[in-house]
Order: sequence, then C-alpha cells, then structure tokens
Amino acid sequence: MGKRSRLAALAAVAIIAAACQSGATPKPTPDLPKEIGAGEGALNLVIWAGYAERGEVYPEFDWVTGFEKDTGCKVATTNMTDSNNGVSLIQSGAYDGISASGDATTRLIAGGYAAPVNTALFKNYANVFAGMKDLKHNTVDGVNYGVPHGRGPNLLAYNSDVITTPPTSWDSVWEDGSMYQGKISIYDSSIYIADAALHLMTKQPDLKITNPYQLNQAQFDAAIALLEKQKANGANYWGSYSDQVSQYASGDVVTGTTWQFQVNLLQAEGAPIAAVLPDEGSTGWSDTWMIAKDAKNPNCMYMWMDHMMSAEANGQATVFFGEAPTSQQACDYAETISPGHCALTNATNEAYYDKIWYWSTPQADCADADAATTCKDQDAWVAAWTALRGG
Amino acid sequence: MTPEASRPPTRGEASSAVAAVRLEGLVKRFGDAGTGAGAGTGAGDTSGSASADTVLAVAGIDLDIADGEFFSMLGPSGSGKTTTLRMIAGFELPTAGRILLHGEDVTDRPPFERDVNTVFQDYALFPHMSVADNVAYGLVVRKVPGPERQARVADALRMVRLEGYDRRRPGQLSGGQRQRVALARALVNRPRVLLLDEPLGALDLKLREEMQIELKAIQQAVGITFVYVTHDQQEALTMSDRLAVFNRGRIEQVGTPADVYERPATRFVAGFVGTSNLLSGETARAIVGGSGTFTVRPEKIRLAEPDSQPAPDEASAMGTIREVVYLGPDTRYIVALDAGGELVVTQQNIATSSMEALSAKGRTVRLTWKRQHNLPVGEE
Amino acid sequence: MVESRAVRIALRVVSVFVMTFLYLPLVILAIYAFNPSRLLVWPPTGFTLGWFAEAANNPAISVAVVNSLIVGALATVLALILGTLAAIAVHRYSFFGRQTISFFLVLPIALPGVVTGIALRTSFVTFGIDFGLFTIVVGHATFCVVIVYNNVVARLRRLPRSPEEASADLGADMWTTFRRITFPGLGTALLSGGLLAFALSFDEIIVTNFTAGAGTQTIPMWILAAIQRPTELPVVNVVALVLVTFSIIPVYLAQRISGGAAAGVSR
Amino acid sequence: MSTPTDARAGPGTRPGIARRLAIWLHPRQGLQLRLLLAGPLGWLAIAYLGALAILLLNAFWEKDAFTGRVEPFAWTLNAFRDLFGHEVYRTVAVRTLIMAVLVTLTDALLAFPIAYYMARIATPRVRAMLVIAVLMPLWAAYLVKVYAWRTILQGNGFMEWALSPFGVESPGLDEIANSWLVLSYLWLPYMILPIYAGLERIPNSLLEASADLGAKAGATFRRVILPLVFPAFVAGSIFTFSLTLGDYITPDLVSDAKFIGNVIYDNSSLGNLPLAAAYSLLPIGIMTVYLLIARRLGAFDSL
Repeated sequence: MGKRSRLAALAAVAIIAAACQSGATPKPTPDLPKEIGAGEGALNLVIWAGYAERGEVYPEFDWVTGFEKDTGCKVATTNMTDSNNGVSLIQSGAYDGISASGDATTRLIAGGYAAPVNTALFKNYANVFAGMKDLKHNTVDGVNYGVPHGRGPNLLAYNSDVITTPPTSWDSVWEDGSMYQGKISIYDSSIYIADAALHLMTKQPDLKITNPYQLNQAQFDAAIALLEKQKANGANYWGSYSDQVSQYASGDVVTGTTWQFQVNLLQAEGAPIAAVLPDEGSTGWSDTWMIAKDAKNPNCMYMWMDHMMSAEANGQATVFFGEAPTSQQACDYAETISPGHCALTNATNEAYYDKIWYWSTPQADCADADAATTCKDQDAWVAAWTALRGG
Repeated sequence: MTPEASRPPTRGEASSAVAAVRLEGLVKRFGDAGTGAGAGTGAGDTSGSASADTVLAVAGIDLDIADGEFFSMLGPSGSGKTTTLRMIAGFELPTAGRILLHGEDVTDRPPFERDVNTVFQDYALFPHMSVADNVAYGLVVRKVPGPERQARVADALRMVRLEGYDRRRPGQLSGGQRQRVALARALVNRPRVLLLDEPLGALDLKLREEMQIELKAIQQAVGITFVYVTHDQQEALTMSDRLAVFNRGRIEQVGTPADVYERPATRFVAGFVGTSNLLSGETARAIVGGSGTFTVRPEKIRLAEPDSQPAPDEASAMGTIREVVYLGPDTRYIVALDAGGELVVTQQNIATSSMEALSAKGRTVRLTWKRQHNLPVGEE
Repeated sequence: MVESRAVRIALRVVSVFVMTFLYLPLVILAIYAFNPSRLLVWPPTGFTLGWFAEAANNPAISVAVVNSLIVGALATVLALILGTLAAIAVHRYSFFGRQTISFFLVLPIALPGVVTGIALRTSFVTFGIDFGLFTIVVGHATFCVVIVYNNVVARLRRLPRSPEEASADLGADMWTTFRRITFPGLGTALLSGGLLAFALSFDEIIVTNFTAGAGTQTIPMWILAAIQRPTELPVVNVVALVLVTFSIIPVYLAQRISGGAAAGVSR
Repeated sequence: MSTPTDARAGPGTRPGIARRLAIWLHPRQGLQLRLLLAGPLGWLAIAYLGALAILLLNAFWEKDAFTGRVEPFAWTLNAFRDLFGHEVYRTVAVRTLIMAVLVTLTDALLAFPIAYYMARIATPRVRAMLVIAVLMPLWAAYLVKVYAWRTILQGNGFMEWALSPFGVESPGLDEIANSWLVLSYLWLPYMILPIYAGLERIPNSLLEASADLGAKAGATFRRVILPLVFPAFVAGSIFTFSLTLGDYITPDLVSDAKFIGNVIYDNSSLGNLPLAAAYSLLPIGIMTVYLLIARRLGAFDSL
C-alpha cells in the first residue's frame, strides 16, 4: 500500500516535470526523474563503514556535515557487514540508497530493488573517468543503476615487525606456514571463497579456473578444501573492520586479507602494519551508489550521489578509505590532503585493475566459462561458508 | 445462658411485615465453567486447576430474616453460611434463586447498589488509609458533604470507643481495635442490614466475650438488622434473636437459641449445638423405652449412687465412669453405659474437690435425668 | 542457625569470589574510560578526562539516549496497561484456557530475541509498515508485557481480595474501587515492574536491531555500531561507565520500593 | 441515628454513566473477562503470535537464489531440505544445546552459594547491599558487559597481563570457551535472584525441625533445602537456558564459534529468510518443551 502510493507520487512528479519541460526529447525510460526536487530532510543509507564520515574519527575527514547543511538532508547510516547483508538491508525497504559493491549491484538490479538513475541530473557526473562509467555491474542495456564511488583491491596486510621482508604472494595466507599458524586474519564472508579460487588459478592450473566467481563443482570443492585447510591452520575471521583492527593491534594476528582502510587506521595509531598487492593479483571491488526503488527520500539521495562525485567529497572519502577516486578533480583534491594518493591507488592505471577480480555474484549460469556445465550459485556459496564457519 | 438469648424473637417481626432479608431457593455452585467465568474466591477457592469439579456450596436455601433482628448463621466451615452471606452482600452471584432486601429483588445487583454493609472476617481495612479515612470511605464515595461526613465519622468512632485514633493507620492498631474500625466503617453508612462474617474469629477468648456483649449492645442501640455468621455455637446462642444451623449447603433448623438448643430438629443440630449425647437403637429402647434417637444435654444428667432409686418422672441408666476431666467450675465425666454407648455428664463442683472428682474414675454409677429432658431427634 | 562455621566461611569466600567476577569487567571498563590511548591495551598508559568531553560533544549519543528514553517510556506504558489487564483477568477469573494464556504471555521472553526480531521485521516488511520508533516500541512491548504481568500477578496473589469487596460494599463502583483500592495496592508492584520493563527496553539490542528504522538509533544500537569503529572505543568506555553508574538509580529505587527480595528477578 | 437510608442517592437522581455501566457489567462476568483480555490477548495474537506465524510461513516459501526475493505462497520445502542436507546445522544445534546446558549448570553452581549466603547468613544490611549489588549488573547494558569482556580477553588485554607471570598467553577472541565464560557471566544474576528468593521463602523452623529430627547438615540440605529450592532453579534456568539458546551477539563478539542464533541471524541478514525461518523452528520447539516441563516443575510460580 505504502509502496504503491509512493510510486504513484514519483510517477506524478515525473509527469509534472515532463509537462513543465515543454519540447523535451522523449526518453526511452519514461519513469526517470527529470530534475532533482527539494530535499525531503532525511537520508537513510546502507554503507560500507567509513563511506560517510562526519569528523568523529578525525575532524579533517567530514563530508557529511557540509552536505547536511547545504541540502537539509539529515544523513543516517547503517554499516553492512558484507554485500549479502547490504542486499538484505535494502530489501527491508527502510533505506534510500546503498554503496553497493559489484556482487550486490547485480542482485539489487535483478531483484528490482534498485531504481535506474538519470545521470544527466548530476553536475559532477561529467568529470568521472570514462573507465568508471557504464560498467557492466551497474549498467543494464545502457540504463545506469547508480554512480561510482571508488574502487580498490583486497590487500595482503602484514605486521612489519614480524614479517620484515614485504611478501609478494598470498602463500603466507594459504600455504602451510607454521610461522603464522593461528595468526592469519580472514574476511568473514562467502565472497571470500573467490580468494581461494584465485589462489588456485595459479597454484592448480589443471583445475582450469578462469573466473573465481564462476566455479563448477570440482573447482568449488577444491576452493572449499583450501579454505578448510586454512581454517585448520588457525584462521581468525573478521566480520567488522574493527575486529581486524583490534586483532592486529593486540598482536593476535600478523597477516591476512584486508582493506586499505584498516591499514590506514592502524598506521595512524602507530601500529607496525603494512599492506601490499601480491603479484598474482587479488579480488577487489568497485562500489556504486544506488538509489532504492521505493526510496522515501529520492531527492536527497540524488543530491547525495552528486555530492559523492564532487571533488571534495570523493577526494576525502577515497583518501579516508584508501581507495581510488573516480575523477581527476577528486584526485587533485585528494593530493592536497594525502600527497601521492592517486598514484598509490592507481586511480587511472587500468592495467593495474586488470589484475583485480571485482566482487560479483556467483550464478548457476557460468556463461563466461563453459556453457555445458553449471556453476555453484550464491546460495551454494553462502551455505558452504556457513558450513565452513559453523562446523 | 444469657437472658437475651432466651427472649422470644418477636421484635423484628412485629415492626415490619416485609422481611429485611428474604432468600428464595438460593443455590450456589462453584467452578461452574458454563458461563465462562466465575469469581475466583470464596468457599470453594478455585485457585487450583481451572476446570476443577464443581462444588455445590449452597444447595437451596429459603429464609426470612425480620427487620431489626439479630440473626445468626451457624455451622461448621464449608457448610455454606459464608457463601450465603456473600450472596446477600452481592460478592457472589447465585447460580439459582432470588435475594430480596426489604421486598426488593437485588439478585443481580452489584454490592455497591445494595443497602447492606459488611464487617469482614479479616476486617478488610484499607491499609493505605488512616482510620478516619477508612471510616469515611463509604460517605466519600457517596459524596456526602464534608461537614456532615466528619460529624458522622466522629459519631461512629465514638460509638466503637475509638475517639482519638482517627489519624492512625490500620497497621498500628490491635486486633480488637481493627475490628471496631471495621464495625464503625460499616455502621457509619447506616445500612438497613449489617452483615458480619465471623467478625470475632481472630480475637482471643476474653476479648471475644467482651465484644460479643458490645456488639449486641450496639445492635440494640442502632436497631439495624444484623446477619451474623459464626461457627461458634456459644457465640450464636449468646447473641442471636434467632439462628439458622447450616450443614452441607442446607439449613437444618431455624429458631430461637432455646429452640435449637433444647429441641434440636436433627441429629446434626443436636451434635453441633452443644455436646451430642445421643441414645439410639437398643440402648434407647432399654433406657428411654421408645424407639428412635434421643438426646440428653450433659448438664441435665445427675450422677447418683448405684443403689439409689430414680424418681418416677426420671429416666435412669447404669454405667462405669471411664474418664474424668476436671474443668475448674465443672467436672466432665464420660460414662460407659451398661446398655451400650456413652453419655457425657457435667456436674458443677459445688461441693466436690478436684481430688474427689478425679478419684471417681472407674466407679460404677447410676445416671438419672428428668424424662422431659430426653428429646427425640429427627433422623437425617 | 543450622550452618556450621566451616560452611559459613566457605560460603563467604565463594560469595566474595562471585561478586569479584560480577564486577571485575565493569571496573576495568571504568578504568579504560580514563585511558588516553585509543587502543585498549592493558595496563593503561595514563590518565585523561578528554573522552568525557568527546562523548558530551557527540550529538549522535544524545540523540540515541533520547530515543532510548522515549522508546522505554512508551513500551513501559503499553506494558503496564496490557500486563495489568492480563494479570487481573488471569488472577481474578477462572476460565477455560487460563493456564494457556499465562503460558503464551511468557513466550516472548523465553523464545530467543533473534526469532522475535526476525518475525517482527518480516511482518513489518510484509505489511509495508515503516520502520521507526513505533516499530521499536512494538518489539519491546512484546516482552515488557510479561515483566509487568509477572509482577502484578505476584502482587495480586498476596493481596487479600476483601478490601476491594469492602469498597464495593461501601458503595464504590468498580472504577472507583480500582482507582482508590486496587491501584494503590498494586502501586509498588506496578512501579517495580515498570522500572524493570523500562530497564530491559533501555538495554535491549537484539530485537531492536531488527525493528529499528534506518534513521533511528537507540543507545545500545549506537554502542554496537561504535564497537565496530575502533576509533570510537574510548568514547564507548565513557558511555558504558555513565550508563552503569546511572543504573544505580533505578536499582536503588526498585529496592526501596519492593523492600526486599526479588524485585528484578524476571526478565 | 436517623433514618437508615439517607446516605443513598434518592430515587429521582440518575447515577452517572460510568456507574450505570458498572451496574450493567456486574452480573456479566464473562463479558468483563472478555473486555479485560481483549487488549492483552489481541496484542499478543497480533504483535507476537501473528508475527511468528508470518515468519514460519516464510520457511515454506520459495526464494530466488540470485536476488534473495521471497515469493509468497510459492510453497516449497527447500529450506528444510537445506537444513537436513547440511551437517553444519546439526553440529551448530548440538553445540548450542551443550552450551546452554553448560552455562545453566555453571550459573547454578555459582549462584547457589552466594544466594544461600544472602538469604540465610548475611545480616539484613549486608543482604540489602548484596541484592543491589547483584541487581546492578543485571541492569547495566548488556552490550557494555560483552564489550568489557572483549577488552579483557583480547591480546594485550587484562587477562594476558594478569596471567603472563604464569606463562599463560591471552586466549584471544576466537575460543569457544570465551562464549561459555561470558554467557555464564551475563546470565548469572538471573540465576542468583530466583534462588535467593526461593531460599528466603524457606522458614528457618523447617531446617530446625529437620535438624531436630536428627538429620545431619548434609541430609537437611539434600532432603529439605534442595527440593524446596528446586523450582527456583528451574525458573532461573529458563533465563540462562533460553538466553544462551538465542544469543548471537555475544558469540560473535567474543568467539569464533557459531550458535543457533548466529545461523538464524546470518541467514536473515544475508538474504536467506526461508532458511532462517525454518531454523527458527528449532529454538521455538526446544523452548516450548522446556517451558512445558518447567511449568510442570512449578517454576512459573518462582519467576
């Protein structure tokens, strides 16, 4: 009932907007908003922790307070623990938007939970790197379902007091190394199965894994077996990034998979933690701000999406999280607070990102690999992860 | 026996033709789940399982209580007397039958719409109110104006001799004082009928005897109909104009104290009111010379030497003293009759010492009593 | 006294041990609240009051506290009304299914909060009810009703029936009797039941997690979120210390009111 | 005294509407009961049982593997097939049950001595202080306590500092024993208070009578105290058992082991609602049986 009336209101807004713009060319998707109306006064977001800072951690990182002042949209955020959690939160209908990674975007689009966006309404969209536009995880048939936030790889972190030579491969995480037994830090999400598959791509070529997100039964079983071995070697799992920060700070772990964000936090506190992208590459993410289909505050969400592409906000956010900005303007701004940021994150280095397997949703239909076989789907991945962690 | 108890019960009946309280075919069954609900207190407390077997607490009662009468309901616990009282007050709804107060049918009326007031066994004083507030409660809820209310509260407290206690809380009073507050709280409303549910039950013997006299005096002073529930036969006999003896939800006998004591209608009444000295069957035929059951009150029997001759108007029986109980002013002898059975005999210790009395055990005696004192008792 | 000297000494020793066990974590938290380092490493490295200032200046905390107070108050009022009605019905009337009702009333507190939470969330989504303070209140009231119910039923069992009858007998109708006699008699039971219900609501996180809207945060939600932000841990310590300290007030009140035993037994 | 009826309202004055309603309701006991129960039962049925029913329906509905969308009224037993198909759900259930029993026993063992001390040995002053002292952690925020244990248990924390002289390392935050320790800690007051109340209800004369009849202290304890306080144990165990059975935050924050609550929470928050709903049937079933037994043992009167 509520949903329908909101949709009706949206449609009405669109029709009135269209009527006002006399002589406008007809668009293929008539329900796209034609302009950003007045802010509704509130904005409820599902975010990756650290994507909406208001200066509580470090006063200099604050791209929310100004937005609230300018637009009157009061921002409330909920952290997702992983993409699965983000999808579930959006499904509750309580949120206006989400900073979704690629494995969430496709599901939200297919499930009808995300609305198409009219990128023409964003004054900052023109500046976005061409390579970050119209990506296949957020664009379907030329219709955009969001705007980019930033991208980055999952890194290998290590305690530089314990591991004095910077590692160049993921072996310390996967292979039997009694040195780090019980001190490995692992991301607690089903999507991490892809990291095992990635490792197998180089270690066991005979498995013929071509895409770590499209695994047939044999490949999948091998990945799970590898994860079981890792668990037996004493993996510590982190669900929230603060778990991991305290693990490293307390010395409970010395190496493992991480985001640049945690490394930044730990280094700021003087902890001897460093991170590298190993030679064999890594999994990673390219995040998209999406608007929920039944958003209660669509105008505020549009304003937020535009804001997050601005030089100032995107520069701050990507520096804070340690990921690549989405425009040259953002890069320039980022350099003023963190010199060398864009080079460090390879913001314009597409070759670097070719080594990165962006998170995407495992599907039964593994079109890229082999038409004859079916792959393990999302449910199978989650069930396997539950079995691994719960068993 | 007090003089009041033997007075004929004509007062109330003379003053009004309409009964103050009239009960017609009154029945109360507890645990009756048929209507889906029933109050959860009273004789058959249903705090146990919800669909317990039903209990027939009152099994059909017809009764008229005259205006101005001091009427007692006497019976053992569980005999239905308290339930009957609670139905008159309106705390229980009868399963069947009618209740009329001064000719008006009040069967379905709530307690607060009935011109009766109750003195509860546990006094039911409001613990969070002072004595004066307790007494004033009925006047307050009926919106009696302040000055009149204060005057009447003062009057009522004076009547129960509790002047100066008005500021106290019930918790600071003795049992006797609480009892008086409860009485004042009921009387201050000037009900036409006052119901008293074993009001003296919690008091010690001496206080109870004092209060009995006081209650009777108050009743005569205010002229209100008193319906008094007790299981103490002595109390009922002392105070009542008339009394009803309850047993198993029914009334066994209604009458003046003298009627009930001296002419018990049933075996149960004979046993419950006074000591049951019953002669029946062969024994009765041998001693009294008639068939049926007879009773003889213990104080009517004389102990005599075995070889003495009974007078012509006397019955007599031979027996052996089995037990002697010395009671101070009296001595009680339990005599095993040669003809079978036992009789209890009480004798005043006018000329006997305790030594003499106690040494009587085992002695053979002749019991004699006036024939007019062995009364036939109806069988149940 | 039946207990031998040795038994008494042993009991005293065990009691001291248990009390230490109960309080040690709270004491350590209190110490951390004054520790200047952002990372919680024992032993503390110094002394500062800075985190208190930071906590006081954080608007999210005060908003969350106000939300918790509102939710607690509304859930308590709802629980007081519904719990008292149910208690009176179950205690004062005998009817078929009485036992079943008291059984079902206990369910919300005996079944895991995660089940209650998901059930409510699913229902809200199904019926298109917008999440917010209202939905949190609904979630909390489900188990707060039981608390009040238990307290009131226990009191009714001890209260004699006769004062109410006396009131009716003296001419007061059922409303007057409730207002002047029953309600004062239940007074302290309602107060301690209400306090406990409020405390549980104020402390509740599991059900809240599922029934809170996007823009609504209670203080436990804030803590849970803040625990996941390592940089805010020192402020969490301060909030924790303040919460624990303030909880002395309701505990003391409940204790004074009930004058003993098990004012707060049931959850 | 004047005429006996002057306190009554005269026949001409009509009583107020509230009073007339009261009069009308008086003989209608069934209606009174229905009015009293309408609110609480309506609430229970709609807000609680209704919600549970909807959740359980979800257990039988189809879910899209890719988008996670639940298709109402598309009946399937897939969720149950998954539950029975994977051993992990059995492992987790058994682990949780064992933990619930362990925590309950631990709390019973810890609670009895202090409850006994409070009820029967401490002076009234000390007793009042102890009751407050036991109640206070009960009111202090749940999360705060879990979080406090995190700071104690983690590396470089208090535990490591206190135990390092003995050459013991910090247990870290992934031991299942942490859950046992912290859950026992959290629910301990819920066990102490009913037992304390139960012990306090035992009159001294009973124990004296037992001693008088020749029972040694041990026999009095076994044959008089324990049977009388047993319902209180069961009442306390309802809390320790059910709270352990359903908790997911504590196991998540202080250890790495998954319990029933975690599996339900994870599946609901990761988008497999039918599986979460199906698995919810397990704790619901266990607690219903537990409550029925507890009620039979007289625990409800000790709540």
